[in-house]
Amino acid sequence: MIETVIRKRIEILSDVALVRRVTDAIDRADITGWTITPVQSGKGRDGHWREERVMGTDKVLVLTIAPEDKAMALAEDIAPILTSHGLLLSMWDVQVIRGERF
Amino acid sequence: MIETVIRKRIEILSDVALVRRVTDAIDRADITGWTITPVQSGKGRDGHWREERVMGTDKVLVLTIAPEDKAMALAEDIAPILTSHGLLLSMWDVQVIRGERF
Amino acid sequence: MIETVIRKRIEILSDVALVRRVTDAIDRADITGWTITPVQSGKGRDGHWREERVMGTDKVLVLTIAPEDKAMALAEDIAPILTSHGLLLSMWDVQVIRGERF
Amino acid sequence: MTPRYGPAMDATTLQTFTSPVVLFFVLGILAALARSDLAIPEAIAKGMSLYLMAAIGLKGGVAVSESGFSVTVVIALVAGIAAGFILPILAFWLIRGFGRLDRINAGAVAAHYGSISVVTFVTAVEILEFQGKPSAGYMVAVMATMESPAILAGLLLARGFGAENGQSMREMLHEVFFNSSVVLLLGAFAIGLIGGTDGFADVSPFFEAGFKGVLCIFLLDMGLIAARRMMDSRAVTWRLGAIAIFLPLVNGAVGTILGTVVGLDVGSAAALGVLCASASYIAVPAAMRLALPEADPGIYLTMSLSITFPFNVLVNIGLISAFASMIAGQGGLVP
Amino acid sequence: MTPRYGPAMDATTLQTFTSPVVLFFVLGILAALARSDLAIPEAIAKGMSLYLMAAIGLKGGVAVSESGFSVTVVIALVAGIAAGFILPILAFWLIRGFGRLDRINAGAVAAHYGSISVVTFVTAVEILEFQGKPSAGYMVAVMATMESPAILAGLLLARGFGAENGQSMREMLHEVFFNSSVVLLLGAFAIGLIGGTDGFADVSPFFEAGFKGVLCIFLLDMGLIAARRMMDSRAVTWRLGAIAIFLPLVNGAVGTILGTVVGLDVGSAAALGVLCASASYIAVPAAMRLALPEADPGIYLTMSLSITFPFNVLVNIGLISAFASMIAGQGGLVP
Amino acid sequence: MTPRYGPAMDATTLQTFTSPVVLFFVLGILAALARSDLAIPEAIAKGMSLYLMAAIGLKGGVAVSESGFSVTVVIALVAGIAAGFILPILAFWLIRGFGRLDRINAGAVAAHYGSISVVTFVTAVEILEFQGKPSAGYMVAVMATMESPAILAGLLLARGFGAENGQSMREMLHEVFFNSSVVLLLGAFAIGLIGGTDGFADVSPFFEAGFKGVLCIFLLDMGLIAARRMMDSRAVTWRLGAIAIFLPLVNGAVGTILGTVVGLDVGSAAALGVLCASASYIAVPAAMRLALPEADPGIYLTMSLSITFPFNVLVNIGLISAFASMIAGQGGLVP
Ligand SMILES: Nc1ncnc2c1ncn2[C@@H]1O[C@H](COP(=O)(O)O)[C@@H](O)[C@H]1O
Ligand SMILES: Nc1ncnc2c1ncn2[C@@H]1O[C@H](COP(=O)(O)O)[C@@H](O)[C@H]1O
Ligand SMILES: Nc1ncnc2c1ncn2[C@@H]1O[C@H](COP(=O)(O)O)[C@@H](O)[C@H]1O
Ligand code: NA
Ligand code: NA
Ligand code: NA
Repeated sequence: MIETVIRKRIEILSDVALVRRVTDAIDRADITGWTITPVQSGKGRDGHWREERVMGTDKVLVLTIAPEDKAMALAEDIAPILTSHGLLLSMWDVQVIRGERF
Repeated sequence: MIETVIRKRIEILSDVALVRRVTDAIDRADITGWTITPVQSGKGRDGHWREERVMGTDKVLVLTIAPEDKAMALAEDIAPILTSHGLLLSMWDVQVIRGERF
Repeated sequence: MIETVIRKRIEILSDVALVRRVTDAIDRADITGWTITPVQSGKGRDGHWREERVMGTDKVLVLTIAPEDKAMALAEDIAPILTSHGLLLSMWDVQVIRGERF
Repeated sequence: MTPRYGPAMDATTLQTFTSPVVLFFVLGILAALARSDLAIPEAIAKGMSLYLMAAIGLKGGVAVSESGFSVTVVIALVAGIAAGFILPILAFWLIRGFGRLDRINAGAVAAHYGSISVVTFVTAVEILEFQGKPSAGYMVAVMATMESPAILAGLLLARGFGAENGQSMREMLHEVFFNSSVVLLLGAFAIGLIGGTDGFADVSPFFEAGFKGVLCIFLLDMGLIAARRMMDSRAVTWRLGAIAIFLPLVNGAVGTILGTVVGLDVGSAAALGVLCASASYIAVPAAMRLALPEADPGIYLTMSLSITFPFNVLVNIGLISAFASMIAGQGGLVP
Repeated sequence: MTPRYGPAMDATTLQTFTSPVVLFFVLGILAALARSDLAIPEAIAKGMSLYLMAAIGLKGGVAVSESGFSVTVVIALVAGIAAGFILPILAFWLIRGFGRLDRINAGAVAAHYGSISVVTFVTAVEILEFQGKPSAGYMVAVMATMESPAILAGLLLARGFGAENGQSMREMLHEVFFNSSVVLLLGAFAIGLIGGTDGFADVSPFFEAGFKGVLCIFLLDMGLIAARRMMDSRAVTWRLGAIAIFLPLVNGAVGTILGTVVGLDVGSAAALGVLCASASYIAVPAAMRLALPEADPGIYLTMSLSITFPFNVLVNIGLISAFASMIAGQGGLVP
Repeated sequence: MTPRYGPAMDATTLQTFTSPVVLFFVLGILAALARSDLAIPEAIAKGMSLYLMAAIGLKGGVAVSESGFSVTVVIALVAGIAAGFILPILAFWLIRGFGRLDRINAGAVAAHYGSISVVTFVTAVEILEFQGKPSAGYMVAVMATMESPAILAGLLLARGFGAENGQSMREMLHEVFFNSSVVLLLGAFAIGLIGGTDGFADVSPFFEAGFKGVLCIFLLDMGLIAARRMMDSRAVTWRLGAIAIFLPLVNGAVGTILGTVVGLDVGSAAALGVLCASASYIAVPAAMRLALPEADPGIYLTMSLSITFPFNVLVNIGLISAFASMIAGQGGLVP
């Protein structure tokens, strides 16, 4: 049977304008890569849909897979701006094949 | 080291036309927010790709993070229409920072 | 309280051109379906953003939910081409309602 | 058959098949059958459909701003709405009986056939104009009002009265009257009416000159989508396939006769025929996912989009046009 | 009130409300208020905004390639930049005092009102041209240079000098000078300047003929977005709402007077007034997310997009145009 | 150098650089170099590329519907296909030897250089027409048939015969002959041929009037993408960079001579030269991901898109055009 190893998968919801800050943090944590997926709309504490996509207020999900220590370093690094920048971070354990890649 | 707490992450695949029903249920469960991401295509029991995106049959993923009890309330609430409305629900535990936000 | 069962959720990042190979493997593993979501950009070992979306080098996420044995069969089947085809696979346990559907 | 009928049909068929609009539709079908990966991005397709609706609405409004409203307009509107309520009943009866579908699915299909397809209408308007039988500008308003009644009719057929609770009934009615195509069609119609020919002059290079070209690319996409769905479809039996050909033939004839009887000119009567013959595949599917989520989209979309729509574009518009000329020309029905 | 003033206002208001461009904006607002699901795909909206900027930039460049640069052009540029730096200060003071916002949010709002809205400008250019008071081609360059100064001013007001560290200051300055609309506007302006009327002839069917039609659909989308945001908004108090009406009135008058005083023709002075009156809702929000992420987009977007923008399009452009004619015609200010 | 050659080159270069089409490409490059965030939405870019292919296909078909097929057309097709098979061999040899790439990557790069770039061709057609040397309508068909042979040739070079198993060979052949650009180009060509000038009249405002404007925006996007990829690239050595300049020079000359020798007119010979000089960056990359997934897109995309494409648009089309005039004018090669 194929061998898998455990890594952390981190997903960060971020304004498009702030993505660079997030990916810079990922690079600083020395993680091998990241993938960005689009977001359509949402509701938060402001209590309203976001649809003004031309307005520079659209969001994306930044997803990255990393070993636990690097993931924690990233979380630590990014925690101070989570609230001020309105980011949302969640992470969980996943199995990956080719663990040496991450 | 930074402190994280455990929350449930729920993802519901839904027809665009039915999203309101899903987000209303999330609001009823008193969850703080949700995020909607696009879906491109898929295959299910009908056995065919969906590409008729102009046709009002396109789907999205509704994703929400909540404490376990609210997540279960949401699942309970939405379970009856899962089959009739062709929704797909999965959920799992995630670590979040700023747990008081959810 | 509503009953949930455990399934594996597998996500595979794949070039659009190679999606057929991935979904064929899912079909071979006798899994009931899959869902494809778009990807905007990313960074990997090549160290560069991908934005040439007209160029046939864009990527998508293929996501499928299956019982553990089928999930493992799929991983086994697809492992040999992971590196050569530049795919990225991660999987984890999720709770689903209506377990008989998967 | 009068001698006038034969040649009319030939010309019709020929003209249809050398028009770029129809040829692009055929190209889409062929490309899908050859399993080519040709595809129009979703956002572009949606953009084109909004453009087509805005343009046809404006054009209709400008035309009515010149001709003015008349009794005929009111009659045409009433005829269209009546057809939207009555045609689904015939369809429902056929689909349950001959088609062997259950009540929910039959109601959903009936709603599709009672409602209309904007693109079929637009294609017909182009072809009719080309054949020298232009339809009146107010037919756009008729089209817009015909979108919704069949949704209500189909729903009642599927669920019976009172089955819906109040909340979802309100939701439905809102969807029926404020769905995006009704709003855009009638809104653009009103803008055309207010602005008139002068107001329109400014924007006509965009909305008029580009119209046929956009229609070409849109039909290319429709051909691709219709044929791909056909190839993947499993839910549609031969009985349902036959109904998807038979209904547009009958509804087209009914609509044309209705139009002629109430006194519309040839082109407008034919346009009403096409509206009756066409089946919705954009607005109604969305409404049905909301109101009848248990109904199978594999059935109603395949029938309306993959069978009826190509049949209308490639064959039936020509037939209806010839039939309208025939019954108008003969003077048989309207002495 | 001179007799010249009254009729000018009436005509203005009338013309505005029968122009398809404005009618589509109203349609969008009404559709959103009726909670219709009408929506323009995001990619199409972005594509249209790029198109409008490229087209207006080209047009301005071609115009200047004919008229040539002059002292007036330089004066207009300087006036625009000065306004971009000074107007945010007035706004900041008002928003902190009367509006009761904290420093960060007040700075963010002030940046929006000091900067400009391309679509408001474009709509004004159309209306002014229609009224026989065309603005000069170089006003496009003025607009492009007015995008950025207010961002810096707002930032300084919010944070004070030296509060930013070096890295993020560099990031900001880069965003300010190379953000996509500045680059596209000035780039297309330069291309128009180099290519001139001859070079433009080739591409004018695309950039000129389609312009007003695209503007219609874009304003439809803006109407939808502005009204939806308004309905969902909670963060905007009546005080802020009043400021969102008061600022464009004052800034518009200031800009028009400024333009008249420095010797611009009527149309260009009115255009400068509109630029001052307009508030950014595309470029500046993106910059503020970057530079002042703690500021609440719910405040600055709702004010600029949902209140000021419709007020400008529907009312204020007409007022400014009339005011420009009045002070130019009277010869009161510029003897 | 004949006297005729010198001025031709000057004029060419000048004309190229004041054409809005090329200026927008340069703007894209500059914006990317300045790290501006200017970007065209993906769906819009795809839509524009479909539009350009449909328009160029239609135009070619209409032209041939007038001129009719002739022996020259067949000869041009054969010449194009032959070039598509033979040029990759030269390229492969160069890339393995001088470029030091392994077999798989060399085969992939060779396939790109043997195939063609639609946008380079379209830009060349515009420039040639502007210079009074229009290319024949059938060159569109030549272009479409040249897309695929090089994919097969590159694959054989990379893998040798028989290395592919049956299934994936079938998959490949299908991709080669039914990939979306081949289908759309040839399909639109056929529609133009069937519809002829009359059928085209209806849709020409859309497909003809808008053409150059769309090309401008598309080249803006290409400039952005090409320059961004260049800046991020790490995989391309100076040896590969040199090949990406050298190959289009040689292939362009070979193609122009080939065209002249087989008797094409000046414009068409130059167009054949441009086709040989151009390297695919849309269809072939997709095919290579499928057939040679181990090959590194970082190499072949950067070479074809970021070096060869700008070189062709900015310099080589001008050179080829002048060269074609020279060898045709001198009568040296074709007495
Ligand atoms: N509980 C949640 N689950 C998922 N997404 C959320 C949740 N709360 C907020 N969001 C997302 O985060 C964005 C900003 O939320 P907020 O910071 O609360 O305004 C929203 O627009 C949503 O897309
Ligand atoms: N096992 C699965 N894993 C992931 N997505 C699925 C699965 N089964 C179905 N889907 C998605 O759910 C949609 C509807 O499926 P169905 O209700 O089976 O027709 C499909 O189009 C897929 O997008
Ligand atoms: N650690 C990672 N986490 C998430 N996505 C990644 C990671 N590494 C690579 N990727 C994605 O995989 C793609 C290919 O990576 P590579 O094969 O390393 O060039 C990148 O463009 C990213 O989208
Ligand atoms: Na009908
Ligand atoms: Na302003
Ligand atoms: Na080539």
